Amino acid sequence: MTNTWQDIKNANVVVVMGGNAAEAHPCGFKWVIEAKIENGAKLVVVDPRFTRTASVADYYAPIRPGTDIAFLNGVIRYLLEKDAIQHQYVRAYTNAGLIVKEGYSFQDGLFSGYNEEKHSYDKSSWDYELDDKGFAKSDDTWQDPRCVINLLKQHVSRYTPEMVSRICGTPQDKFLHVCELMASTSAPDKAMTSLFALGWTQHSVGSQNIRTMAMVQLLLGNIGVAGGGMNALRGHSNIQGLTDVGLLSNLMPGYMTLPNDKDTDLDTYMSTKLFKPLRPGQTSYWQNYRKFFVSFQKAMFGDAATQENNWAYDWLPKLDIPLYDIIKAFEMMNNGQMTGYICQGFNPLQAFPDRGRTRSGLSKLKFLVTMDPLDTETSRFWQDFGPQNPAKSAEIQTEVFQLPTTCFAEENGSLVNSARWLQWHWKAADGPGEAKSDIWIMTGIYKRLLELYRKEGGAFPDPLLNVTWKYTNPSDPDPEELAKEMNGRALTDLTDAATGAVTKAGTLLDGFAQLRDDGTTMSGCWIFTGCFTEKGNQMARRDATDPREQGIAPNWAWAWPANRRILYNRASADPDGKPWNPAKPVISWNGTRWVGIDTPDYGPTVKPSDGVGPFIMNAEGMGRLFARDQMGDGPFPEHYEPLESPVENVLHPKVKSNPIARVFPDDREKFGDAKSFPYVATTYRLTEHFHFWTKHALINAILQPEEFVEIGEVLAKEKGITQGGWVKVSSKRGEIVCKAYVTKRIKPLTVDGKPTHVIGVPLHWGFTGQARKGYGANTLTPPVGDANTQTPEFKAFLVNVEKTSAPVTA
Amino acid sequence: MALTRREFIKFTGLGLAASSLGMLGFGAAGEAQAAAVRPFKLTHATETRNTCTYCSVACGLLIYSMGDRAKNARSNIIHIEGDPDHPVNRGTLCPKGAALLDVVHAPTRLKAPRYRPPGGTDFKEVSWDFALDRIARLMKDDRDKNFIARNAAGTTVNRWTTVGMLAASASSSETSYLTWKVVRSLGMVVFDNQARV
Amino acid sequence: MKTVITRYTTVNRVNHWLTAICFVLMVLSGLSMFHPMLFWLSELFGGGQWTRAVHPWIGCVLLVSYIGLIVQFWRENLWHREDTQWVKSIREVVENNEENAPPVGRNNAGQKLVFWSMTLLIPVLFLTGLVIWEVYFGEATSIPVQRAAALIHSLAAVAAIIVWIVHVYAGIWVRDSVRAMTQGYVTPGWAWRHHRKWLKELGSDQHGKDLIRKRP
Amino acid sequence: MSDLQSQDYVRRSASTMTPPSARSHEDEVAKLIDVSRCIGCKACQSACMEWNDLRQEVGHFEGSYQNPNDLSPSVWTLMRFAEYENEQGNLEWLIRKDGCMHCEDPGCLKACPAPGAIVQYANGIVDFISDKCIGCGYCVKGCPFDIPRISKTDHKSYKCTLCSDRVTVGLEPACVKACPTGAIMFGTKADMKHQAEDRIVDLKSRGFNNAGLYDPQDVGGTHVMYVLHHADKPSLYSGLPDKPGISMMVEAWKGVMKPLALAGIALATVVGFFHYMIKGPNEVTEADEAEGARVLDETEKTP
Repeated sequence: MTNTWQDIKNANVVVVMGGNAAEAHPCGFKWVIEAKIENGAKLVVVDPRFTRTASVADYYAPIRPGTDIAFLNGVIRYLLEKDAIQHQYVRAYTNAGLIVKEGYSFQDGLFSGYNEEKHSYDKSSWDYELDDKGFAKSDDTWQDPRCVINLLKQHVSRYTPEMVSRICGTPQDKFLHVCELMASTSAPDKAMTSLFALGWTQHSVGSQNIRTMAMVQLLLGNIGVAGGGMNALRGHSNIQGLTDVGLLSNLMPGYMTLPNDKDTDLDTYMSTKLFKPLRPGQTSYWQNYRKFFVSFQKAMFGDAATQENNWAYDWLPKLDIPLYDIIKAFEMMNNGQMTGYICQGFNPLQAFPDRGRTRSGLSKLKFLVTMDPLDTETSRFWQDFGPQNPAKSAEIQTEVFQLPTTCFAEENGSLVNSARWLQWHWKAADGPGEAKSDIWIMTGIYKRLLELYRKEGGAFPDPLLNVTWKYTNPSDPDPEELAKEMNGRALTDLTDAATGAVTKAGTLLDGFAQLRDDGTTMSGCWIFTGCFTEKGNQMARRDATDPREQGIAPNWAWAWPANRRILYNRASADPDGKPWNPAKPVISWNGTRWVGIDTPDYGPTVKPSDGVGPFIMNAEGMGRLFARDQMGDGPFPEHYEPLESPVENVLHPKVKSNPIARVFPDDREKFGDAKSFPYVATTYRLTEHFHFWTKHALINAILQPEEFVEIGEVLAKEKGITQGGWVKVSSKRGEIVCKAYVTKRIKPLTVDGKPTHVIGVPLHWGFTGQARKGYGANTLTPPVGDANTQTPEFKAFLVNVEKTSAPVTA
Repeated sequence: MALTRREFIKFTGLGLAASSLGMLGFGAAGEAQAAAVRPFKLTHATETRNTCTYCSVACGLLIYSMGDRAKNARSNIIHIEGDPDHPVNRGTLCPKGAALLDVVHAPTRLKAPRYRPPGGTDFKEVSWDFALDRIARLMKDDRDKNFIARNAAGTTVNRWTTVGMLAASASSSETSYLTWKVVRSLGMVVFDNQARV
Repeated sequence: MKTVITRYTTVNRVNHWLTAICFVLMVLSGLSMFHPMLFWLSELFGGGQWTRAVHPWIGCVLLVSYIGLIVQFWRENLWHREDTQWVKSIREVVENNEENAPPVGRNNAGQKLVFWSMTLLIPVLFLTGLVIWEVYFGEATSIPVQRAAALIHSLAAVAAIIVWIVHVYAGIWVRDSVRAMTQGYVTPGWAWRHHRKWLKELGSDQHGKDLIRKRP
Repeated sequence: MSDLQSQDYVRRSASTMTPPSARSHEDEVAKLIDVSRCIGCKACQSACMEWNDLRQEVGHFEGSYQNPNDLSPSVWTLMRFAEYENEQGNLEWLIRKDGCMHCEDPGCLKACPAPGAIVQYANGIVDFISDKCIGCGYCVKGCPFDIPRISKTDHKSYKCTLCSDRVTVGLEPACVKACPTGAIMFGTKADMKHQAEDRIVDLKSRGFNNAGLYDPQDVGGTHVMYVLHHADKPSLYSGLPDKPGISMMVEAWKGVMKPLALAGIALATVVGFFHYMIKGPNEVTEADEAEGARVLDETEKTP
């Protein structure tokens, strides 16, 4: 989220598309209701199903799963055509006027630089025309046909309302009404917020879905302002934290990236990170990358990281491919390329696409370790549970360790919420039986390996032997000590160059501005610097005061970066520093410095006249309508059909789906066609359940006891399916047998002239816990991911549905 | 930091409800009612501040447990409700959050390490030492066998691809940081979390 | 030795008193649940829950028992023309001038009315009682039906109680009637006064004659 | 013990006396359910089960999000879902939190035969006092909203208590506290009515011309009220009664029947008594015996 949960109340229009906020985030959704009641906001829901969010919406429009880009490109076309954009904002704060290189082109569904063989792009043409100083050329009059705004106009010109309706199945009048509502927020003092979640990410074009809306928001001037922003409603309590701390294949803490094979040494690696400003006078904050990196290496390896050994650069693993993500991992398992797997609080058998593939992958491991408070399906993948988990135990040679962990109520620590708040929580009781914390278990594994390597030697033990472990209790480190390590300390007495203030060695740092690249500071996660200072644990702060009652409680817990609650908040004020919306200012220029209710996302004393752009992390300081090379599948978003789709791509029949979507050879044959699997399916969660956890909680099992699918009345009638009757839903990858919910809430959509039926598949059931046994939606879903992040395409695939009788085992 | 700011919170409905409650006259006059109704079960419970373990709204919680944390008694969580001071949830909870008690006390909570040997048909309980020793052994053997110190071009890559890790999405940042240290110091790259699913 | 006439056989009497006991228990338990003033009666049954629990079961026994009475007595309670005549001269009966009323067979019209009233009311009470028997039939019928059943049940109960009071009073008022139902016999004079026709008919068949016996 | 300080009761089932009512200055409470901002998430159901320690057996999917599929002794509140296509052909998903309405004139209390098993506190809460409940099910018949449910195990009647235990110590009911969108509010009845007025104005501005408050007067108003977008058609909301009132049957049964019946019974007894007193017993005379003996003799002689 760029903004806070409470800030949603400042919106004039709330768009829920690519998510189902009321069901997945009810307590955050209260702020939408608050916006409606207190701010007269209109709630717009665009979703294949009439969801519980839609039940309180002012306007609902249906859409075929997987066609959001077509819809939103249509919105962009509408905004540009009706000139319903926030001109001053777009001119000053976006790259609309920058000139794109000759050589960039888009034709027949492909951007310039496509390599058919490798399914990838050479992205060198996706960039600005640079002048001799290395700055991007610009045309402030927007006359140049190659300036971004004109290329964008040209790019979206194909997305007429007719075309949108043809692709998305959304009736034209509904589409246009949504456009109108969105356009109403182009006024400088009006804001629209976009609330989305996995409904956008879980597509082969997931990142571009989000990017398209971000472009809409930039055009409307809604980024950085109160009640605006792009608000990804994250799913798990600390998934933001895990991403922040870099628990992903290619990440390091604080969004630094792990080196790859091409980064042969530290300097090569650094040369790809230290972004030079692309416009005069810009901040380009990543120029400080080296400070963050060296400080991190000092936290990780302590005294063993020295100038001489390039801060132990070689001790970090390097990647040979972009990502070892989950789909790749199971591909490797199935190919016999993996030996062991450790699942910490994670249930891949239920969570990953193509369940059969997941089960066979786990069966090929030598060992599997699960660490969880609950008896997960994954830890019992080898056990026969009938049709819901057919397994031949005797043939599965995997050793399985099921390790009991404590849960949230039984440990101290911090979690990062969707709005980037680090909130501390306290232990209320001990865990049951012999359950132990993840910290204790990971430490146990670490210490044993350390012992083994000390005793026996072995493959390159240096990083392991040198990783810092200076905790009061080395067998069970205190979370507070770990938090302090992430925050960072001065390693020697530091003198501030500007003020001359001295920070004593050993002192906890107040902010990442204090970090240095000479090994005199350490910080385990630079964006968290300031969370645990000499003043104490900032994450434990409990002052809910909300100056201006505008949804910012700056003294409640602590938000990264630098306790900033609204990202890009410089953009909430016009180029002169006056708030676009005087009724809801975030920060403003008082003549000498930036003041307001939030920490400025900007140099606090940088004058408006200096012309420094508000998007300080970008090299040009501007919001990008043209993404340059940041996206794998194009600098502008383009509609590609899901990998499994019932129709051709009417825009460019030769390029139906995302050309660079990664599909493994084994998986290619697992895609079904519309002839055998004529219906579009989409998966989702229900408000009564949280993934596969709450089926272990009796109350939630009572509230939603049994697996079902949602089918529209028209299709049900066609297929003779009765309310609450049994159906078999099948895809190329498997089938599930469950109850049918025949509903008015899913209506057939007319797509390219043909009726298209959508089937909803909630995902919560499995074969352990209190609820009734179920197959799991992932039995049906395809193993293909988003071209940029490899997030699996759970939200649009093909199935067939048939009436059936009750399973014998039920 | 335990400053109660309830009185500053204005929230449609809830704010109003809060202001009205004081006027209801249950304070001293409600003895009959107090005697007739079910005794209030939290009177002697210990209150602990926590954060909901499910989604990223991160609602503030009040966990009530029996026992005063004295050394000779084990606390037992008896009730969980929303923290009214929390600026986002203001005391509210969703159907998952309101039922957290049942996940804390789920009959399927694991209580001891269990092990299933190759080809086994059931788990058997084992000691922590057995489990962790065995896991460390298996990891080391594989790492020594499959660790890639240098790639074909001779670059030090310090990479181990045959054992992977999925990290928890509900564990604390402190846990994740420690996990990162262990995982990367071993050179593991097949490393992911639940951000995508 | 005295000559007496057997009016009720042992079977008759046992059946009657079983019915009577059930009926009294039903009245007591029923009234306790009917009017708060009488809730104290539930203490006779061990409290409200017990009262609520046993009332319908006693009712079942009552029904079965009363069916026994119907089987035994339906024929002699058939309505005849002279019964109508008798009803018309009820005033004379009430005034203790029974001799001015038409002679009566084995049962007078009043007794027949009691019999047929109960024959109507007890099944009505039983059926409506089933409908409102929460434990077993709480979900068998709709709530409006149950409401009607409850109303009819209580109306029928009140009617039955009033009929019962008349019946009991008649037994007290008409001397020696109670003995007929306890010891089973009446004197010839009692029969002459109250059921003259019946007395006269006794000799008409062997069965009648068998009823006449000597008693010390 | 509850009766020692019964001045907080305004009504008490099966009690012929008026409860002490000197305390007349207590504010009445009300729960206001704004259906128009309810998202049907069931947090209220969940919180109710958790707070009141209620767990029903895990059921089955029955063709709706409505689970469990009905109120029960351990389901005191329930979201009811109705898919409704309005005149414009647009879908509305009308979701209503069902449960005890805490009527000002409670049909259950009127019907209850067990003294003190159902009470109404001065603040308007209608509460079932389990140890006095006899399990007869009359409250089920008395209720205009089909709320109470009798347990098959302990034969007691159960329903929402409006969390009287929480309200007593100054807390809002569990469902109110949990409700994520503030669709359930709690306060004095007067405040709640004001709150409802504001909501109705907002709803009318959004095109719901028939928005209104559901506070049915035939039961004297309720302490649980709804803001409905279609207040003209309450039955759209999964059969919320359009015009709820205590059934005439129940009124007759528990009203006029009671005195009339007792009077009738008493009258019959009294008439009998006075008849006996005035007219005396109907006795057999000597003459009757003689006549009787004569008839018998004749009979014996007949062959």
